[in-house]
Amino acid sequence: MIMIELYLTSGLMMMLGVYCVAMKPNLIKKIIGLAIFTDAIHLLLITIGSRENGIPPIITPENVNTFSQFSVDPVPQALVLTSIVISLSITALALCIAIIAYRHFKTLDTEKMSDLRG
Amino acid sequence: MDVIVKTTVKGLFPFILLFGVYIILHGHLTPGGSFPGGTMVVVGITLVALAFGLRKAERIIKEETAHIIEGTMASFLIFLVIFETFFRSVLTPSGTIFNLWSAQQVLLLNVFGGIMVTMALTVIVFLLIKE
Amino acid sequence: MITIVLSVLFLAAFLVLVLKRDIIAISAIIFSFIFFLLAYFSPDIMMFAFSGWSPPFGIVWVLDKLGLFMAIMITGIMSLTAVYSVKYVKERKHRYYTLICLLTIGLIGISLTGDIFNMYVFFELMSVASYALVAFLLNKESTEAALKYLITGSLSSSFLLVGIAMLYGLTGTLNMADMALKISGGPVFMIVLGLILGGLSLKSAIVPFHFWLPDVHPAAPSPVSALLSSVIIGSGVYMTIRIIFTVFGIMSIFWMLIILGLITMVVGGLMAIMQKDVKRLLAYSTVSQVGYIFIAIGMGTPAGVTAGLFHLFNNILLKCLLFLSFGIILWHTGTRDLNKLGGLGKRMPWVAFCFGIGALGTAGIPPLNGFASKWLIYLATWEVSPIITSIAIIVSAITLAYYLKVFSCIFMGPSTFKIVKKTPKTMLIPIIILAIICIIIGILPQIGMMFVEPATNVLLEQGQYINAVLGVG
Amino acid sequence: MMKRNIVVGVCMVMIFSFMLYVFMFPGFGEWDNKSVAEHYIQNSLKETNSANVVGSIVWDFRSFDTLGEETVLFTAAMGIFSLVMFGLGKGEGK
Repeated sequence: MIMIELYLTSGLMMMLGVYCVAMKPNLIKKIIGLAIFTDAIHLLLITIGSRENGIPPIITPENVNTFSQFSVDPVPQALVLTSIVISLSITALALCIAIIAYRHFKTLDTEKMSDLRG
Repeated sequence: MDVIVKTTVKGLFPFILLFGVYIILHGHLTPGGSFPGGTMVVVGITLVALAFGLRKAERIIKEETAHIIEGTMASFLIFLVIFETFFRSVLTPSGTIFNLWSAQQVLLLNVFGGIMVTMALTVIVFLLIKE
Repeated sequence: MITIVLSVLFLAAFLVLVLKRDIIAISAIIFSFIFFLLAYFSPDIMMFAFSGWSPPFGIVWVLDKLGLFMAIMITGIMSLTAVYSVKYVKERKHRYYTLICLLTIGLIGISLTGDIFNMYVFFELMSVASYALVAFLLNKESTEAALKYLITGSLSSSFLLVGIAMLYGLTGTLNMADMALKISGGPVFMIVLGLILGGLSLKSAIVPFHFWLPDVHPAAPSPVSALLSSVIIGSGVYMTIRIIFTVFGIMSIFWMLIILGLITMVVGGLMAIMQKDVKRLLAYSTVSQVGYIFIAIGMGTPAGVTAGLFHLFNNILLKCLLFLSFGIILWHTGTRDLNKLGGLGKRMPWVAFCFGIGALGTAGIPPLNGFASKWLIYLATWEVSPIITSIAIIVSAITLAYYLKVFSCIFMGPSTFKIVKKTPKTMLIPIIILAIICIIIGILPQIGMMFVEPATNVLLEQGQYINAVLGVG
Repeated sequence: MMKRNIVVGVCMVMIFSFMLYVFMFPGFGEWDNKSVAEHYIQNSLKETNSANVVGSIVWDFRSFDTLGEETVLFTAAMGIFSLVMFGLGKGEGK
């Protein structure tokens, strides 16, 4: 079943993302780790909706009648569209706050930040 | 930025814009709707902003007007989505299935969503550049 | 009907910025408060399917007694805080009010949807609005706290999304009632429930993930931290309860929840005693109150669930009262440190009175509402196992200890500050209203029970919820 | 430092082994329990008259999700707008 590899890769990406967020002191790396984690979930969502030799869920004049047997499940794709926008807005906000934090602390290292907070 | 970047951006910008608008308009026929199309348009604008500096990009869309357009477009989108049962009876799907004017509901919402995404992303990009 | 409220709320959020008027946001929130109050007293469960699609295919909002109960609490607290922050926030007021209005939309969305993914979208909307609000003051402390809150918050909501993706994989639908039919309660669903609760426990400040709350509270502006600890934690707790009872329909005694609740209660109480900073102390007391709620809910018996919901109701009121009244003290003196403050009682009698009500209420002193709910919790836990009740009583003694310490430090003793400004009216009225409500519910707990009783049987009769939603479909 | 990565590593491996168990569950992604998706595929063309089924779900069947998502994007723009304008020290940009 092709999907086992995809589930494994999405699991590995999730582990990578959480490791990166938990262990890396640098702030930008944490934000990148978050982005990796959310992309892993998008991969997971798409593999849930996948199907053997399925075709993309666009009805074109040719495949109108054979569409319903082969089409991939469209619902997770709609969920992924929404969650991509949400992860974009979180990353944009995180970067903006990181810029302001850098202006205050002159460093992006979260350990130093918490002792500098004073 | 040096000359090479400027000329390439000058050459590329209209095509990027055209392609983005195409994706938004054909949201209900081809894959990709308001969000991918909107991001493409914004990529074009950021290219101009980076290559020619913010003042040139501001000539295309000033940041305050981007805000105003986004506010009004969002309020319009709200009405369309929340009162959609009413709109559905008004916009009877007349066109044939696969040409441009076929899906009134999805097409209208797609276009307004695309405009709103472009305005929101221009605001975010301009603010981050100004930062 | 609800379309009008929703469009008014959404429009207010967008128009406040365009038209540069704050009154739009405040009036929109108060209008929705009145609407939800009226909607609460209509007999049956109102349902609204968006754009006309019947439940399993379109999104549906279910206005049952529990959801409306939360919506009334949320809009009430938001309108009081919006009035409070008219004077508190001096610069960039329009952006502050747009964010407050968007936060209200997120919270109402969470409490009323009948669709899991829609709940995730509004949960995310609430979190993004609160990240921006926490970082609003832009000083050194608040940016660092906002970053910490943002990273842990978005990590936890991603775990929630993993849980929802798996639920879709297993059941094929996204509608909560439809899903409740298909969930068979096998071991697989326990794992999915564990994941979802792991994601949600951060937002409802359960022990292993409560560390962000004490850092965020001192850094956020007072009205925001009042909202944060009362309504946002309340909606996190509401989501956990809704998912456990309505979607998974687990009625048995939920030992894992009770153990977590116990640890949260004890840790919150102990940490609160050592604090020097008043807001950190209040944050830890919120953590321990959430522990109380989860013990009661974990009982699974009708008495336990009623006690838990009643305590949630009181906790939201009392925490908001405490933070807002301390906000005034902070507004005057500017310091949060306990040993610097002192002797403000004579100068600010009203604030001292309200802070006292809040402090004694959370500690559970008889005439106030905190006592009513804690007494119910003791009764509920007594049937199951007396050990839990004894621990609960000890922790509420500890709460009384550190609240008396705080009260005496701030209000009695030598007066170190001379108060220059007079407390503005708009900041005093919300606290007095909250204090009066707490006293009324304390003296006549039946009023509170009148709200909480129907909410619990919404939770307990899962079947009634399902055929209300799908019966129409 | 060492203790921390062991703890994080162990709990990560544990969580994701549970996840794999859920993925391997027999009826996980199968087509038979996807009645809602089946309905969308069958008559999305008839009801919404749009060829792109995903587009019709996003904008017509579940359009309130997309409205919520646009609001999230708007909040992000508002959040950045409220944080940056002050950051530049240009004072209160009204």
